[in-house]
Amino acid sequence: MNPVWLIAIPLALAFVSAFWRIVSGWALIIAAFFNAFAGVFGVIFLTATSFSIGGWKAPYGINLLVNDATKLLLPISNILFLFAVLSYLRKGEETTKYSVVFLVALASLNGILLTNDLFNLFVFLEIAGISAYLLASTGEGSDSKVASFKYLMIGSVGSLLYLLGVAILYGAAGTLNISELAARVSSGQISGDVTLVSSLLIVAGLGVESKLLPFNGWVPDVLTKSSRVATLVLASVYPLAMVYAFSKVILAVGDDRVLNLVVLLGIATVLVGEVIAFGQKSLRRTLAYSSIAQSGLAIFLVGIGSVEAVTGSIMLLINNALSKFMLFSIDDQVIDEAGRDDRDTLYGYGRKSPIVGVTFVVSALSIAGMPLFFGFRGKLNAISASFEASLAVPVLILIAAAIEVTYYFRWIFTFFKPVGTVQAPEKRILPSVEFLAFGLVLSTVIVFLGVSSGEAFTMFERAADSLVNGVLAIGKAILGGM
Amino acid sequence: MKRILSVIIALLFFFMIVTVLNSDSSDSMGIPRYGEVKLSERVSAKYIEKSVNENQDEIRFGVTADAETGSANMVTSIVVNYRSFDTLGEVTVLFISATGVGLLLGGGRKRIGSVISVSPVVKTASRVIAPMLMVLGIYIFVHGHLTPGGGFPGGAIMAAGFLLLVAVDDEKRAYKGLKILEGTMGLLYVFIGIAGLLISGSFLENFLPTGVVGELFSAGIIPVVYSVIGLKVGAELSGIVDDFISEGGDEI
Amino acid sequence: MSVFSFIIGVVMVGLAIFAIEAKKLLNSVIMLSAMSLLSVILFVIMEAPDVAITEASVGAGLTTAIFLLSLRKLKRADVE
Amino acid sequence: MIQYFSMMLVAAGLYGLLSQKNLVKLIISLNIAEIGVNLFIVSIGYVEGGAAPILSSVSNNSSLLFVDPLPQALVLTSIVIGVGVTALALSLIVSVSKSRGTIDISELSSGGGDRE
Repeated sequence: MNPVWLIAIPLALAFVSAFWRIVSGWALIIAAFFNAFAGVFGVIFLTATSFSIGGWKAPYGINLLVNDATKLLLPISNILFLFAVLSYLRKGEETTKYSVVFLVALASLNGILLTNDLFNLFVFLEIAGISAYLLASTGEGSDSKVASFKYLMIGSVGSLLYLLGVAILYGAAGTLNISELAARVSSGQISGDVTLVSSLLIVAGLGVESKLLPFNGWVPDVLTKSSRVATLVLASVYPLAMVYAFSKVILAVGDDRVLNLVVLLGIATVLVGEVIAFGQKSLRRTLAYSSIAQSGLAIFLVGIGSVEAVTGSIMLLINNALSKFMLFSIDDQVIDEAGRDDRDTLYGYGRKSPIVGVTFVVSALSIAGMPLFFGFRGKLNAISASFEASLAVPVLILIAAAIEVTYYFRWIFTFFKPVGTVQAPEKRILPSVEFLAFGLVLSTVIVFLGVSSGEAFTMFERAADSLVNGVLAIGKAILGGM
Repeated sequence: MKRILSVIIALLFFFMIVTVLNSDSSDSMGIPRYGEVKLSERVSAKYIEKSVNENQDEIRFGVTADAETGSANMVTSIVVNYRSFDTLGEVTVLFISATGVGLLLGGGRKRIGSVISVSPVVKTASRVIAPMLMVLGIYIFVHGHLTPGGGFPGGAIMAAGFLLLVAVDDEKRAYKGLKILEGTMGLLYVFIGIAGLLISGSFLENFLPTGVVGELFSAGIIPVVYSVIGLKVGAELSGIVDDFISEGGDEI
Repeated sequence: MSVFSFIIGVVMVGLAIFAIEAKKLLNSVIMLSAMSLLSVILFVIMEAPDVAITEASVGAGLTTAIFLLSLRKLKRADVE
Repeated sequence: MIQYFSMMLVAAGLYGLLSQKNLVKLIISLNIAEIGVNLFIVSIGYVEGGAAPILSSVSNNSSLLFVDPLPQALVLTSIVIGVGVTALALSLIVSVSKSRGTIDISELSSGGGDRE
């Protein structure tokens, strides 16, 4: 199956629902189901790696790249998107109004994961960005609009800088194909000044969406003030695609000096994110800052650039997407019932609704990197890989991990603290059906990946290898064939 | 203080780029000096010779037939053929932002009131000029593969005609029609892509004969796609202008 | 030709700074529109007629129209 | 030389983005930087003495010297994307100003809530 269907079907349905409002909810469900199934069954068994668009061969036309990393991330992101869509439609509020935006976002996220062309990536980043600004503006009141405007400004400046970087690279190398550029950069054909400045600009541009430190001012407001269904997508699927795009481009065209800078910025992002998250009183804000920290963790590993480090990066990325999806939907539940999500409201919540409590514990422990859970494997990989950079790096990461463990444990204790007073009788709260299903599936996956060994992990290693070496190998083949 | 800091950052940025532009690039590939580009080192050389997939003799205007893309305008051949996927994305950007403007401004149907106080003369003149502008827009995008222009300016000129109509005439409302035009044209673009996939084997691939370079009926799917883009962009830009003219309200 | 593009460049940078620092938003918008039109001339000098036409109609024409219409809306909301 | 001027425009736009507080001014600065980037992209494809990349009865032969058509195609895309972003940003500003009564970024960030 040609992976372009993953982009074409949601896009076609988006155009249909633009003028045919009644079907737009159904169009969204159809597209999400189609993409989830096609993402799993259509992509995993593909043997070909490159699919040209318009019938033009590799460096001249745009082509879609299906390697081990895409085979891993496409199913996950499409399934998470399906889950988000299902809970969006369950809410029933203004379902038809924003389904066009969701459809376009779905198409663009698949495009970001698939494309192997720098300028095409820019176009898809813009589409994903504009959909994200719209999703961010869906909250109540004007606060979400202000947050969305800030996001739009920072995002647009970022993509402008990215475009400038791409233009400089094109001026020097004369091509836009990521693989060919990777081959040219690694063989030293392009002068050092050009790669330095262009990769600086590209880091700045992609750093906005991947929440890298100086460019992430928009994150907390967007994640806390947008409407709750939008947050599920913005906090789980978006980071997956954006950080993947970041690592793909930076590993291909990044200059060594810039990779060192990325390590520094990533570690700074982790530390700042964890420290601020520690001081937060509302669960949602904690999760938002924790998202920043997790992105920083994944990005600094990309900066190290070895296969082992990128393996850790991909694992942490997937762990973050799965766990944050659950944590944010638990937070939705709490806000739905209590209207607030500060510590006082949450006292004893896990006892009132044990299933929610257990799901919360599983995902929080996995994010915090406790043994038996998926996040542990990721963090282990991260720390052992970061010894390559310098001795200070693993120490800093361990400090950040300690902070993270502390605040997540604080929230878990809050969840299970006995209420024990007479005026608040323990009332069982039943979570919704779709939450039960998603929570069960995602918790199982996290625990399974946490305890399994061997086969499951070669998958991540192959994905990392295809990012570090695979893209380059394709480029060398192109250069050789010209 | 903030101002001085901003100036410093802007200057740093400027000098960073200028250093790259001036860097000596004798041994490796740097940015060529202004005007000294060697096209043979770039992918564009093949776009100009129209020989991406097969080697072609030199293309002669009005003579060469059945080249791999038949567009006399090379920019058009890139925009709508070699890199058509970008253009599909670009149309989607415009589509999603038009949708967003509609959502944010409420899509209200009340007018701000006359934009300008209109005398009957102006009113009548606009009613004559607006259709002519629309025809000009159509002319521009139909000839996109021969002359400069194409779908985007053509669409913008059509939108200008629409703006003229609604600016002088309170009664002219065609919101629903614009949405339908926009949606069907987008759908058509995707369908053309899928047709390419089914007929020729890859998405958005040309499946019509390319004809003689320089004739109106040539270049395969390029004029078709550019007309689709032109109508879509026209509808989208008109929709955006319409949303900005009307007063936001909740009634739809 | 190069003297010509030099003059246009200087004027454009001047207009840009004026547009950023102008007190009235209307002036900024008009400066932006003028800049956009001047850039059309530079595009023509650089042999890019397609870009020139698109910038003139979409960039200079439509963007200015949208800016002016939204300034009008802002005036009605009593902020400007 | 056009390249230097285009970079000056981008720098001016960045200055505006960093120093201005009015939301509309921010959008105007963004547009200025965008014009600069577009000029720069076209300028990296300019060939001295090259013809516009259109075959016609005058320049009727593909072996003549043409300027690079690819950057021009990229700029077409980027101009249209710029208009889309500008329209969206302006409608966000209109919608914010209706409920807050201000378009100053520092007043908006300090909270204050909706008016009425």
